[in-house]
Amino acid sequence: MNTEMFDPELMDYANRDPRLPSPVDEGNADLGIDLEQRLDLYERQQVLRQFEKRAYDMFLQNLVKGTSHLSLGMEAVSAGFGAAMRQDDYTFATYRGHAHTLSRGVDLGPVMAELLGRENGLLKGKGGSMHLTSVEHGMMGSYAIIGAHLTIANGAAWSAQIRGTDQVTVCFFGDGTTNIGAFHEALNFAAIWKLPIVFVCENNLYMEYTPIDLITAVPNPAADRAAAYGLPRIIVDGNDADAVYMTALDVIAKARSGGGPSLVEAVTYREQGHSRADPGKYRPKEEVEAWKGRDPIPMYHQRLLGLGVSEGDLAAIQQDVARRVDEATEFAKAGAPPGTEHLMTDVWSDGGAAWRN
Amino acid sequence: MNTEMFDPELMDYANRDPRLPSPVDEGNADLGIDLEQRLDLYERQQVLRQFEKRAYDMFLQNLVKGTSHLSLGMEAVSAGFGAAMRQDDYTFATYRGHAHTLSRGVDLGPVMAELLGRENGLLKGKGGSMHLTSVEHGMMGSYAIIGAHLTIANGAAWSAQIRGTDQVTVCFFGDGTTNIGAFHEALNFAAIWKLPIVFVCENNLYMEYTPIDLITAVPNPAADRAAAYGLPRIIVDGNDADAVYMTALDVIAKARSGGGPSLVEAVTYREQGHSRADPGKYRPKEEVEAWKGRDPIPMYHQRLLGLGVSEGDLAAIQQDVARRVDEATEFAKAGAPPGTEHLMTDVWSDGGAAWRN
Amino acid sequence: MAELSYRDAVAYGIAQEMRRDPQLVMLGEDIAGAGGVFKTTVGLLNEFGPTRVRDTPISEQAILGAAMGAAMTGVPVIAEIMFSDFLAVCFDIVANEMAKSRYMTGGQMSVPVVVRTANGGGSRFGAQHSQSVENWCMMIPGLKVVAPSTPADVVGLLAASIRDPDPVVFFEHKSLMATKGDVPEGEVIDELGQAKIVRAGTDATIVALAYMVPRALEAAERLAEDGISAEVIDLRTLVPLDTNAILGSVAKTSRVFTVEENPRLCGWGAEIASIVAQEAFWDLDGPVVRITTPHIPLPAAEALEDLAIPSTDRIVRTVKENLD
Amino acid sequence: MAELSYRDAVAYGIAQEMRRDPQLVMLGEDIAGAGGVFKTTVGLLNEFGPTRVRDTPISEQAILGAAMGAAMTGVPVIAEIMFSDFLAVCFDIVANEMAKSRYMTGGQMSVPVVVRTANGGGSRFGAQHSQSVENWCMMIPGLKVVAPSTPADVVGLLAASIRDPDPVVFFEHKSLMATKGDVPEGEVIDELGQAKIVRAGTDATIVALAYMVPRALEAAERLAEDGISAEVIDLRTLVPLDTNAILGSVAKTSRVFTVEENPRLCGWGAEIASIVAQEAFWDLDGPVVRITTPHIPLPAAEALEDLAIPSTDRIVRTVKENLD
Ligand SMILES: Cc1ncc(C[n+]2csc(CCOP(=O)(O)OP(=O)(O)O)c2C)c(N)n1
Ligand SMILES: Cc1ncc(C[n+]2csc(CCOP(=O)(O)OP(=O)(O)O)c2C)c(N)n1
Ligand SMILES: [Mg+2]
Ligand SMILES: [Mg+2]
Repeated sequence: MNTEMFDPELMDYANRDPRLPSPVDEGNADLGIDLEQRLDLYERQQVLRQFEKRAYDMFLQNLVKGTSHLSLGMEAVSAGFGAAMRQDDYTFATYRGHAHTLSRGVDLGPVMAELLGRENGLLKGKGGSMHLTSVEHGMMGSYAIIGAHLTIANGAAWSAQIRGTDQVTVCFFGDGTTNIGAFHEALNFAAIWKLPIVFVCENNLYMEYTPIDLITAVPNPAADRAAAYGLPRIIVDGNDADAVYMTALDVIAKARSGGGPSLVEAVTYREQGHSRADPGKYRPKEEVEAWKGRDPIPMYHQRLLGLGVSEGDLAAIQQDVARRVDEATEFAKAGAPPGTEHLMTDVWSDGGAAWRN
Repeated sequence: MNTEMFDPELMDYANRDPRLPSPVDEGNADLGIDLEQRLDLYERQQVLRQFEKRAYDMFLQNLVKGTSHLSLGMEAVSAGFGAAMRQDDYTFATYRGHAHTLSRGVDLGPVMAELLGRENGLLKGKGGSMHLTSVEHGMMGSYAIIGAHLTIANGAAWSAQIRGTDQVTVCFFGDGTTNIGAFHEALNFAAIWKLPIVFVCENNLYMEYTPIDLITAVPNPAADRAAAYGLPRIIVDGNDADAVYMTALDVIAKARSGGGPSLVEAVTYREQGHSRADPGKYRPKEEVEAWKGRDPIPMYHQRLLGLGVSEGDLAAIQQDVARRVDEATEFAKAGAPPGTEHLMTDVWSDGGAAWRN
Repeated sequence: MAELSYRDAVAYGIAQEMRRDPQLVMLGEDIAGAGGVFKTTVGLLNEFGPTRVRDTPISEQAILGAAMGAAMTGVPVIAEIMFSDFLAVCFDIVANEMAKSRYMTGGQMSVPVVVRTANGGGSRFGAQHSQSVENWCMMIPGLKVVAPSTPADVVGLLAASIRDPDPVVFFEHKSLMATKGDVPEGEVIDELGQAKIVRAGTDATIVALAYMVPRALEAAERLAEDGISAEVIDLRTLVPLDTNAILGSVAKTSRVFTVEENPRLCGWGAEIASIVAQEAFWDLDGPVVRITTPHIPLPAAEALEDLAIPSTDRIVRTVKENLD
Repeated sequence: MAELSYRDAVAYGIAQEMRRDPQLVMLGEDIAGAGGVFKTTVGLLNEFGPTRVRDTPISEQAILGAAMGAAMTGVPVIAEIMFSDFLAVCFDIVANEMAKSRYMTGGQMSVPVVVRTANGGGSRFGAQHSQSVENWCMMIPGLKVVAPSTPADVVGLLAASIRDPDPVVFFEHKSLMATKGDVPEGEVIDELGQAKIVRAGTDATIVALAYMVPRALEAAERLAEDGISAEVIDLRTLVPLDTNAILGSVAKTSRVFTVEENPRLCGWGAEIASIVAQEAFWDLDGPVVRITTPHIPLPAAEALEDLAIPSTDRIVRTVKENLD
């Protein structure tokens, strides 16, 4: 047995060289985004952050059963895309989908209630944290098995093409997802049919507990594959809401005008573990610290201050969001567990579950 | 419904612009392959050609049931690789696997008998044309569902790596196969584990009845994706046995010496339909004719004459092969249908099929 | 009435529905330009054009994913998976996505997709192109499962499947493609969940599906010569399942036989046997007997394949032995 | 004797076999560095190193393909598919390749792979991470199927599975991970295809598997209080199936109940019911009764999930009602 072929770093990921963030691109302060839009981006990030921090508290109080995957640290991606999308556009997300759901304007209360498994939850408690969906908001689902939703998102884009609407579909997924077969099928399919779709890889450097670079043949798991589908290479700083927003405007406009699909890689980092059960110890300390120093929200806060917004104005936004999160929490806690009558509904279009006469 | 987005050529593939072969690269006469090797390549191609022509006759006589996929016109690929492989290397092929099986030195008789569904067949008649396998020759199977065998071939390569042998695995597949998920998973996996494997895409321009360029986002379905796995772009003239042989020597040597995987695209053409049932009418006439003009065997025949080999020597080879094919045919025809006792054997390692006590 | 082959009935049935619903589209490998590898979609490209009848790459996950995504945003889709064995390469979309979407979203999502696929043995294609996999789908909550045995049923059940807002897997049997039968003039629409008693009888109930239906009928003919009156039920759809038809018949005959092309373990007949053994136990005069392909991969050679799949002879023999 | 948790028994059992056979390797997502998302492979990387215990990308087809290819060239492999629901993304390799390879090649190919996977509900993970899919594998000829209910069985059946030259799918139940039990000292090897009568009884046979075994046992306790003596069989392996144990028990009790976590249609219990209804019909004093999760996707909320999966109460109630 030839063991020499292995790097000793395979024995302990936490002792690998850290993958550090690039320094802030302060040029992004000059992107020509107007202030109102920026305040909106700020507020969006606050909503995602405060909601998920509360969700985390709920876990700690054992009010959330099952599992749950937070986007803390990654808010700039869904804030930027959410702001750039049109109301009738479609979103597809993964199990890490709280942020993308809220970004489409879904009420906080039913989302929190769903995490708590209550009858007033977004899915009546039947789906749970990993399957957040709100068809009326264009939030076409959160999918918990890696890969499939990229192909399903294509279908929504194809449907818009057939129906002759100019709706755009935006599909979010992680770096780890770029190595599953469905990724490849979906990208090729979107390219040959010139579908109005944007694939957004949120590269947070880890596939669950495994560093993405150890299991991927190219350094940038999405961007370095774009050419295999005849697409341009697009990488964006996923911790900078302005940069994400500008990129989102571009690729969405391209899709909307018949220019076909794009593949965007947004490089970011999750501040906590992969899911509820994970303390995240496989990451070099220095790396975690460095990325915390690049937390998108304080960074954006600083940028707004630099652009002349007052601490008071920002505090007002924060407080307003805090109030909404409190209300959502109350709403959720006040919900009852789903009644037994829900067990046997919603399997079929007739509302029921009968498989026989 | 917006129909403008479609090209009229989608209505009739046979009226599309033909995809013509590139002219012969006569530089290949100078590749420095010695004559003995070239005569071996000639003989190999003769074996494949004559065997499959006979197999085709057997279909016409209704002696082959089921389906069957010929490599007529594509012989240079398996001849070239077959000649470059070492006896203990591994081959993995598709349902279009007669040539690759024979290229490993498997006897013609049992292969023909398998096509005829006889008990003296290579698989006792249990597998049929699409599953030719001869473990003792390193022919590790023909796989009839697109994609899977690329991942399985990785396993054989991994096993060689673990066992510390320097065996190389060569895995053949078609252009159409590059669009299925397993292709992507297999290539990434081979790259990150630096497996001793060569993936050979036989690009015959068609995925069954559909032109490959209409359903693939890049012009060269394999080569244009190599970079997505950190691999170099390799295209070879799949109708020129010398060119294939030289490329095969290179990539096999690389794999054998620990240099990791390669992805080779061999451009070629099948002279007949996709399978037994297919008259192949979806292809522009001019295209079929042009490629017939580039048939690898007459081309190679000419090259050998140019190198001073006599018609008589080549005729002797042809006749010897013809005799072998005749013998194989007799062997096959003399076989009995598999006895009923074979139905319930070979499910389990104990030889039987019992799922209960 | 027009006589159609089972094969032609597929395109005929699809055309009927595509004329009715201009939104309805279809996609699959080699279905457009080539009219399908089983020639079941011949003529559809010409009539409906390449926006509605579309060739795809070999990307079964992308095919069914696209079908699902389009369906849930208002465009009903017929997707072809060339051989039913290939459901395995896209089984995640079938079993984990399409089937569960409505339930998981608390009823928000509707997925009007029909997955058509060529199923079954008898063509000497070997183990990877001959399977009968209706049970792969029957076992998944949220999927409807249809498997017609005649051209008329192909047309009528296709229409019913296409109009059904739930995902339906529609199994077309390879060995029935060349068989012929009358199809009524005008619009043909059938109903899912209705079995047919295709032969009435009093001594035993034989429950069959698809390719096994003609064999069960032949067997019943031969049993009649021996004075055994067999009732033959063509299930036609596995989900919804017409348990009334089965239980009603068993109440009359007191004996039940299933004829299944699938390898034995967990076949649809197991489910039916379990229903009968639970709900019609007191009606039974003797064991519930399953006649199935043995639990083996299908061999390629004619002689072996014929031995594996339940034959008319085997049905006759088994029924006789068990009624003695 | 040492007390081990079911979770720890997995790594314990694997370690026993990796020490014995230096060729044996394993691969899967997050199994090495992290010790598995269910912590079932903790310590193996440290003991056996990264050549033998290897993290992979999210590429289930590549994982099982690599396992199969290595196995058929002389390197036995344990592959992990994190959740059994994900068998759907690599089902082609499982159902069409591993299972059929030996038969299709006329016996040339041997595929000593064990596919380990976390199965079952009770964790409030929702429809895509909670399924009981033993029947997905049981229905495929060429696969052996194992689902232990105790730490000792985990160790012994893992050893038997690893030493078996055929492909085995080994289901580890998520809701049993934290349960504890004694495991004998020294090398532990069990045998596939042997059910266990875990409680003797005379009035009814309750056949259960994995997570349903402790519930069936609890139910039997409670039934005993009401004077009903239930025999409980832990099947342990579905293929090979210990029909002797089942039929022998039914001969004694004359009544049989299955307790299945899977949604109803084509569950393993259907197969068993059909075997009993065919072969033990004359032994039966009453209907064969299946207690299953209803034929629905599993809901996430605690209240609903608990209602869906057969509970001890439901078992007790159903047995009582049916014996009255
Ligand atoms: C097919 C499949 N394999 C494995 C998993 C288990 N799993 C859930 S999340 C995850 C990691 C995904 O990594 P990435 O795509 O980078 O997304 P992230 O969680 O980092 O946002 C894995 C392996 C799954 N859900 N589906
Ligand atoms: C998963 C899967 N989908 C579809 C098929 C049906 N099929 C058999 S061969 C083939 C075309 C393959 O094209 P290519 O890879 O170019 O190989 P070629 O036949 O040209 O050698 C198709 C679609 C299959 N066998 N497996
Ligand atoms: Mg990630
Ligand atoms: Mg081809």
